[in-house]
Amino acid sequence: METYLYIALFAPIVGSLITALFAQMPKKICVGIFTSTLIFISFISSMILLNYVDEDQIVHVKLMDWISAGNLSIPFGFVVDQVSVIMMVTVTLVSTVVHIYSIGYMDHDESFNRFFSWLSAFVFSMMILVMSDNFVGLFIGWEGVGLCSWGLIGFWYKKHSASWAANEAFIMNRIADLGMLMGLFLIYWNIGSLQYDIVFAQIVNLDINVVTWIGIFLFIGAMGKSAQFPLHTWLADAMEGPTPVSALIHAATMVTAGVYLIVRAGEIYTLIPDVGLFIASLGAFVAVFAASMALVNRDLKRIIAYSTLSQLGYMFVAAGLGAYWIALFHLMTHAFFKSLLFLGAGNVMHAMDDELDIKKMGGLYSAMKPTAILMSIASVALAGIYPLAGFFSKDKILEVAFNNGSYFLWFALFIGAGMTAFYSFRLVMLVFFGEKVHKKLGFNPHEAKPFVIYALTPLALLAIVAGFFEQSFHEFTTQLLVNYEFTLDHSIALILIFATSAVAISGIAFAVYKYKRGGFSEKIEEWGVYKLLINQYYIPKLYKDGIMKPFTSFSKFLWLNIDNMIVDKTVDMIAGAIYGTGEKARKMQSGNLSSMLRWMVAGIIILLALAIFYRPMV
Amino acid sequence: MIGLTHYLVLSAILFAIGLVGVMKRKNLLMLFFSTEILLNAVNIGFVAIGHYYGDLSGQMFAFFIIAVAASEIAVGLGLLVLWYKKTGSTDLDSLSMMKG
Amino acid sequence: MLEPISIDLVALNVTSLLPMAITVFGALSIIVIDLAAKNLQKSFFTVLTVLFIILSLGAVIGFNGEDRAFFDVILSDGIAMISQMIILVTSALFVLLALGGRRFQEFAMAEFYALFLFMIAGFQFMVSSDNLIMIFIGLETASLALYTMIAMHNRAKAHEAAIKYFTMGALAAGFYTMSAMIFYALTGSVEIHQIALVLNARGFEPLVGVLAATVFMLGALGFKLSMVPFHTWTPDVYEGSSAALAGYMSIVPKIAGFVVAMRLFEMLIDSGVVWLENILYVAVIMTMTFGNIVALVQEDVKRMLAFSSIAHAGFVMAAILIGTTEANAGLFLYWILFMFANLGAFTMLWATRHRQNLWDNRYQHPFVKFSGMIKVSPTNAVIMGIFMFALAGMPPFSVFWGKLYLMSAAVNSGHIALAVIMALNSAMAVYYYMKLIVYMFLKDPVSDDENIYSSNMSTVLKVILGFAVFVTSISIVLVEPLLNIITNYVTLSGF
Amino acid sequence: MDHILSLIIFFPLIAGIFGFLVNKESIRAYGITVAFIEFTITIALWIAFDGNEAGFQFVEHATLISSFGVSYHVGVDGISLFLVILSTFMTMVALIGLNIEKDAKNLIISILYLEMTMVGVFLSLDVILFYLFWEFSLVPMLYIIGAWGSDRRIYAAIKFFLYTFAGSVLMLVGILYMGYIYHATTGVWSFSIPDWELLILPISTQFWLFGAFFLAFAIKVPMFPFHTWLPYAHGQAPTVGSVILAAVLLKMGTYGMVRFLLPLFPDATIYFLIPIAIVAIVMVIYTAMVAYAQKDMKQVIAYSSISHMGIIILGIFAINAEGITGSIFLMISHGIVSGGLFMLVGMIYDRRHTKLMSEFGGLAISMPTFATIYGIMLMASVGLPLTVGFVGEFLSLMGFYKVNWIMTLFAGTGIILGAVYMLTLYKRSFFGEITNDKNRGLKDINGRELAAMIPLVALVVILGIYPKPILDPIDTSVKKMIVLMQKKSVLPENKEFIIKVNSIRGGE
Repeated sequence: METYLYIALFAPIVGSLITALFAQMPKKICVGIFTSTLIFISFISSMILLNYVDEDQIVHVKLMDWISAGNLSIPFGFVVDQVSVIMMVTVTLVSTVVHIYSIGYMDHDESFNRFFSWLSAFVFSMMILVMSDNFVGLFIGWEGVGLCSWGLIGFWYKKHSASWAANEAFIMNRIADLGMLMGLFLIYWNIGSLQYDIVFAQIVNLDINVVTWIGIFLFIGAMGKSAQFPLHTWLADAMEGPTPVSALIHAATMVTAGVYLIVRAGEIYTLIPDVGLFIASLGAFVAVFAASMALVNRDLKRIIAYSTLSQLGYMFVAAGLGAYWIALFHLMTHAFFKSLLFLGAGNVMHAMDDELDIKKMGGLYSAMKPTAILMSIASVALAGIYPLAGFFSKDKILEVAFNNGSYFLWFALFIGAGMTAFYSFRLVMLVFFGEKVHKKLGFNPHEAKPFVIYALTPLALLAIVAGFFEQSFHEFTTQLLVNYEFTLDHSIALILIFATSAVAISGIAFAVYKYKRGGFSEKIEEWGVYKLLINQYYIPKLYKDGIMKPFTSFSKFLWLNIDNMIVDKTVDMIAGAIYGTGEKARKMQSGNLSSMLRWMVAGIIILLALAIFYRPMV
Repeated sequence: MIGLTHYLVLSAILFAIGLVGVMKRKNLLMLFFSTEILLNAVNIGFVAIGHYYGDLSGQMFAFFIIAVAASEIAVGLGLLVLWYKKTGSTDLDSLSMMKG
Repeated sequence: MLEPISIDLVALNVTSLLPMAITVFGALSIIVIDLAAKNLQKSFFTVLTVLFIILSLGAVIGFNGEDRAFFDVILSDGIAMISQMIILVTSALFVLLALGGRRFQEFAMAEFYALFLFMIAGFQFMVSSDNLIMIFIGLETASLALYTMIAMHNRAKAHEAAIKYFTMGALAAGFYTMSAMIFYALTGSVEIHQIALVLNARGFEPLVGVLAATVFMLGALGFKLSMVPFHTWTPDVYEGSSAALAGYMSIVPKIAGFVVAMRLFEMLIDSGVVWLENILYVAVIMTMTFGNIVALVQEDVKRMLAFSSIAHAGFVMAAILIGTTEANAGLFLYWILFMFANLGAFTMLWATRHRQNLWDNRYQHPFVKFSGMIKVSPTNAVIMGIFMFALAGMPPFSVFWGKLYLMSAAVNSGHIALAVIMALNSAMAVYYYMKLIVYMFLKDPVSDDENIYSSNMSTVLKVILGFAVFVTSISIVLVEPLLNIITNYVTLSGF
Repeated sequence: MDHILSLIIFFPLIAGIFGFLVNKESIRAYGITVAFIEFTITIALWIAFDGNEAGFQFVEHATLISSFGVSYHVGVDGISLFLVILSTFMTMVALIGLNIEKDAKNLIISILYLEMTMVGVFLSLDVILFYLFWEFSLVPMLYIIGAWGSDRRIYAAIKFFLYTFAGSVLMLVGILYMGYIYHATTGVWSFSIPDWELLILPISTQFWLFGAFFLAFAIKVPMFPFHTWLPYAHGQAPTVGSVILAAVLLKMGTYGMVRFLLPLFPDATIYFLIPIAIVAIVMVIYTAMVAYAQKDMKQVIAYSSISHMGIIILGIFAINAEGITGSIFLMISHGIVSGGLFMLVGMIYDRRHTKLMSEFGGLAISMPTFATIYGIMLMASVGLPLTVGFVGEFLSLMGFYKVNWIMTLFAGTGIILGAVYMLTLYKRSFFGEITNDKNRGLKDINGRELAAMIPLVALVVILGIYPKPILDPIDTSVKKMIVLMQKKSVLPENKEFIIKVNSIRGGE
């Protein structure tokens, strides 16, 4: 089985490195095919491993030692267990689809080869992240996906906004990574190891305060990668990248790494329910907060990005409340339908010559029927309508919130579910149905190539059926994860399901109803709430004016006024003072013999005076 | 009775006069005179002390000082003549090529 | 009444006079030869002088008689020996500079060489006596010869320098005699060891008298050693004299002065005259610092070296203040190492000596002259650079080891603050030596005529330069043997 | 193998002397060959080195001044081994990348002398010998900056020289005092480090000596607020000067800290630990911000060097094996990375004759390979895992975490700010459209430059993935040193402190 593990892990990087050699050459279609094949091989290996792990076996290998100093010893070790194999399968599956899709999507791009190199490198980093058997290995993947995300968001580096967004994402993640590093240090100095198995075995022996701090630090790390408030702004800006990137990184895989971390470290978080509650609260807040911004946005991709943010909130609620398997389950289903949604959006963008304003589209259904259907499926799944995947996973989360007695959280998520349904169908309606605005603007939409559409079908299929695997998923993952005990009465649970479904359906209905008739009037744009939402609660502006600008000017101040004027000038002044004294002392050498003689006599007289008046003689 | 102290006081006074001369005189020749006064002031002291101790070293020293003073003035006057030939002046302030 | 004295020739111990006798005889014979045979070349006199110096050196090294001789007037103890060696070796090296490529009138005159030998004899007497009369005679003989030699350079500036030096020297001579008189008045003796005995027996009373004598002696020796504020002659005299003589002046008169100071001041400090210790402390610091900071602002290399030699003298004066055997050994070590570096630096200046002042109305060796020398005359630039680094105390070149040893002596005797000040001063000193390096290596040349840097160069000068470079660079292995010899001599004489 | 260390020290010197005979046209090839041979010898040293032996190996001893205890005493242990290899390696790479035609002979011979002094500093076991090389290293560097630099080169060169020289004279007094104490205690003169390490000093003495040594090292590193010579030196120096300055010369300061401050003055080290750490943190954050404000690409990297040196200092003063091993590794990795970055800046300067970021923009379009290599170096500088930059930074910060976690948090902002200024630099210079026509059609990296950069890039990745061969020998020697410190410290609480920061659990 180790062979499969290594194949699953290293196939992507092989593709990436080989492709990198062609990075500067003109487009070679075989590059796309080659990398896609390797990712597919990786997927197959992951499936084999899934099958193997299903027989209750765990693959654990140690490749080699990495860092060792003092008492510290960190190996390159990898583990395939119930959690990581789920992630592996999800990642490689979505990656395969995205790779194939990209062959079509990036067809006309001059940096076609470079794109695939980065994309495969990302998959490799993600695999390291999920497969590592220790926290530092996870951190390698953690930073690696950050790097690839930087390279892919800023893929079109000629665009100022793209490279800016790339830097923003990287830096915001760095802030969180510092928190994570602190968590690692704390674990190390208390346990002496960073291996998962040792840490989880010994964590119970630690002082609860220490565990709390570990939990907080690790969660700070998760906040960055999963774009939780207040480190969320980078995710929306990251939509500057090519759409497949958004689908893979900013929907299905990388952003869920934070959730994965919490799930993985579940043994730590079960010890500290207070921190868990905080995580859940923050998640619920983000779920509503992000959904509210999605309500009014006109940018096709940003809407989906906010939706992702919102769904991540859901996952954190589950993870925070200890329902790790549910979080993981939602993570998986969400990966399917959200990447489908993004890839569909990519088709739309292509059709509309990279126009993103949904108000300029409308009635695209006639031009691109398959895409419209696929996106509708994804939207329904996202809204959580039975029997699609989203229904199972999302409803479970609401149930957990209710079960936990956190009614407020439940209510927030409930509202969020309604909003989700509304904005999803607002998007679908504005893009595919209604008045054909794009005709007026002179667009000439066309459907994507057939193989692109075919590539999307597995995702669509999974978005529909994945929910039915809930039971087996539960059994499978809870072999490793802490199980979550529902104490809820069956009838209440049923009521909850109905309530949630009702609010989702009414949200959809409202959207369909409203946008069939041309949508809301322009007037609401004058509303304060609308302005608040469209400006993303003024948070980006706050960051810009409140942090970036002061930082820049303070840096300039430090350089020009402190470093140049004070620190450096002091040194120069000391030198100057000595030199100046030299110039002054030089006057003593007047060259006049008379004064020279006087100096001598004066010297004698002073010494005589000292001889008379100063006598420290014992 | 004129004792050792008187001689020493005389010596000191002469020495002081010499010093003042060294500081004040602007003519090189006068300056050389002043240095001669200095040395001779010391001579008085040496002779008087030698007599006081009944020791010959003082007298010897005085003789040597006289000899040295003589040769010194020979060199000094030689330099003075050289300088006078070159610049036509025996003023101290004319020695001002080098300073700083 | 004076009794007739019967003199026992053996008791006179005449051999101790041999070194001085040789130099004096040499001087006289040069005059006689010049009378007898005209038109002899300067090379003849130069080599003859060197030969006499070597003979004298041989007499010094071969000497193994009694310390005291000639009615106790001569004291041939260890420091007398070692300082005479330094004096003689330095003299031999510097007199060879007369054999430069260009003609200078003073070197054509036999009198110059006679005076040179007389001067050496004067210094030899000065260091090998603890009789104040003898020291005075030696000092004046040497000084008068030196004044004349400076004036013989026959430039207006040389005359000015000679007059300044002479006048101030006369005043210093007045100080010296005054000091001797007071000591004589206090103790009835003019011999340092006698003075010490009497003063110690009397507990240094009256202290004012002792201090007054010390003050005048400080003035007199301070003048010789260019201690602030008696230093004012130094830069002008160095500037006025030829580079060869200036270099000589920076070494030999000072080592003679140090020996006298060592004999006299250490006697006082050892006996617990705290006053002198404190005054010397201040004087050392002032001299070092003053020399350094004024050297910073000089435009002429020779003048800069003059100020730097003030600073070096101050640095070495610290050894007398410290007064341990280690410090005294360090003094000689420093001075020997310093001599080689200075020999090189001044020889280099001497080799670049031009008829006219091409770069500056006043200076012969302004810094500008050396601009970009590395490109025009790379070997010379590197050699000069080595001397500058050596003088700056940059390891592994010569002066560093002297500095190291002296500072170590300061530290070992508990004078940590002094050591720190010495260290800071050597950091300051680096700047002006660096200035020349910067001009030579980092600036662009003013002219690409290589000859301007070798107008006075000759084979002899090249050999001397080579020798100086060699010694300066490998001094790390010389320190050990030198130190053994020096320590041996210094301990022998009880310092 | 008996005299391999002497060979390493003096081979460049001898080669330099003979270099005068080599023809101007072939001097570059000569320089590279010599540097390569030297590098090969150091590699041989590494192969022959016994990684399990913590003490000094290949020791050579010859008395120079017996009455004063000065001797020629060299040896190598895990701490110095890789710094020596770094020196020879970076010299070689810098020479390969060298393209100055003007007075190339003088330049290359100076570099060879510089190599000798650098290697000498790291190999000396006699403190006087150490001081000798330490001071002498300034001379070739002065010449390199002053003669081949840009407009204000002389000011920069003099500032560099005087500042560092002034800093080290006090160390000389400290050395002499230490020698005196050794003599007073044992009756023998010795300036040998292994001898000195056995000496237990009273606290007050430790304080003064610590101060004297620390100042010299702090200026060399350079620590805030003694750092201002560095931006000038880098700003004016030619590429080869910057490369060696950043890669090796600065490491002398931190090496000195490890070699002298810690084992000789353990109590003083612990006493001054927090103040020094605060300065180091200020230095990390402050210089990172100043770096962000720079307009000149080279200055950004110069200030970033200072910032990274702050982390190194922090690691050293963690006084545990993790921290010290990490900081020594960071010295090596920073040497490789900053050297590489300076070379890259030099390449772009050769093409455009400016280093101002505002002049660039869109370089990734005209020079994609160059941009890629720059990107890799930049990521290593930012400390991305699996590059060489991560290992040292991670270990250093981890080590200091045990001492004080809040301060580590502040120091950790350095890795955020590092990303800020580095990515901003990259974006401003490489991304965007080409706005300045002069940047159009710039030649991408050429063969010579590639030959210089590929070893660096390879090391960045290889050592990032497999740092073990370097970490292990360092760790062995460091552990021995810590045991020594623990044994030597005078105060019992300091003994406990050392044990505490070296053990898991305990404390907070």
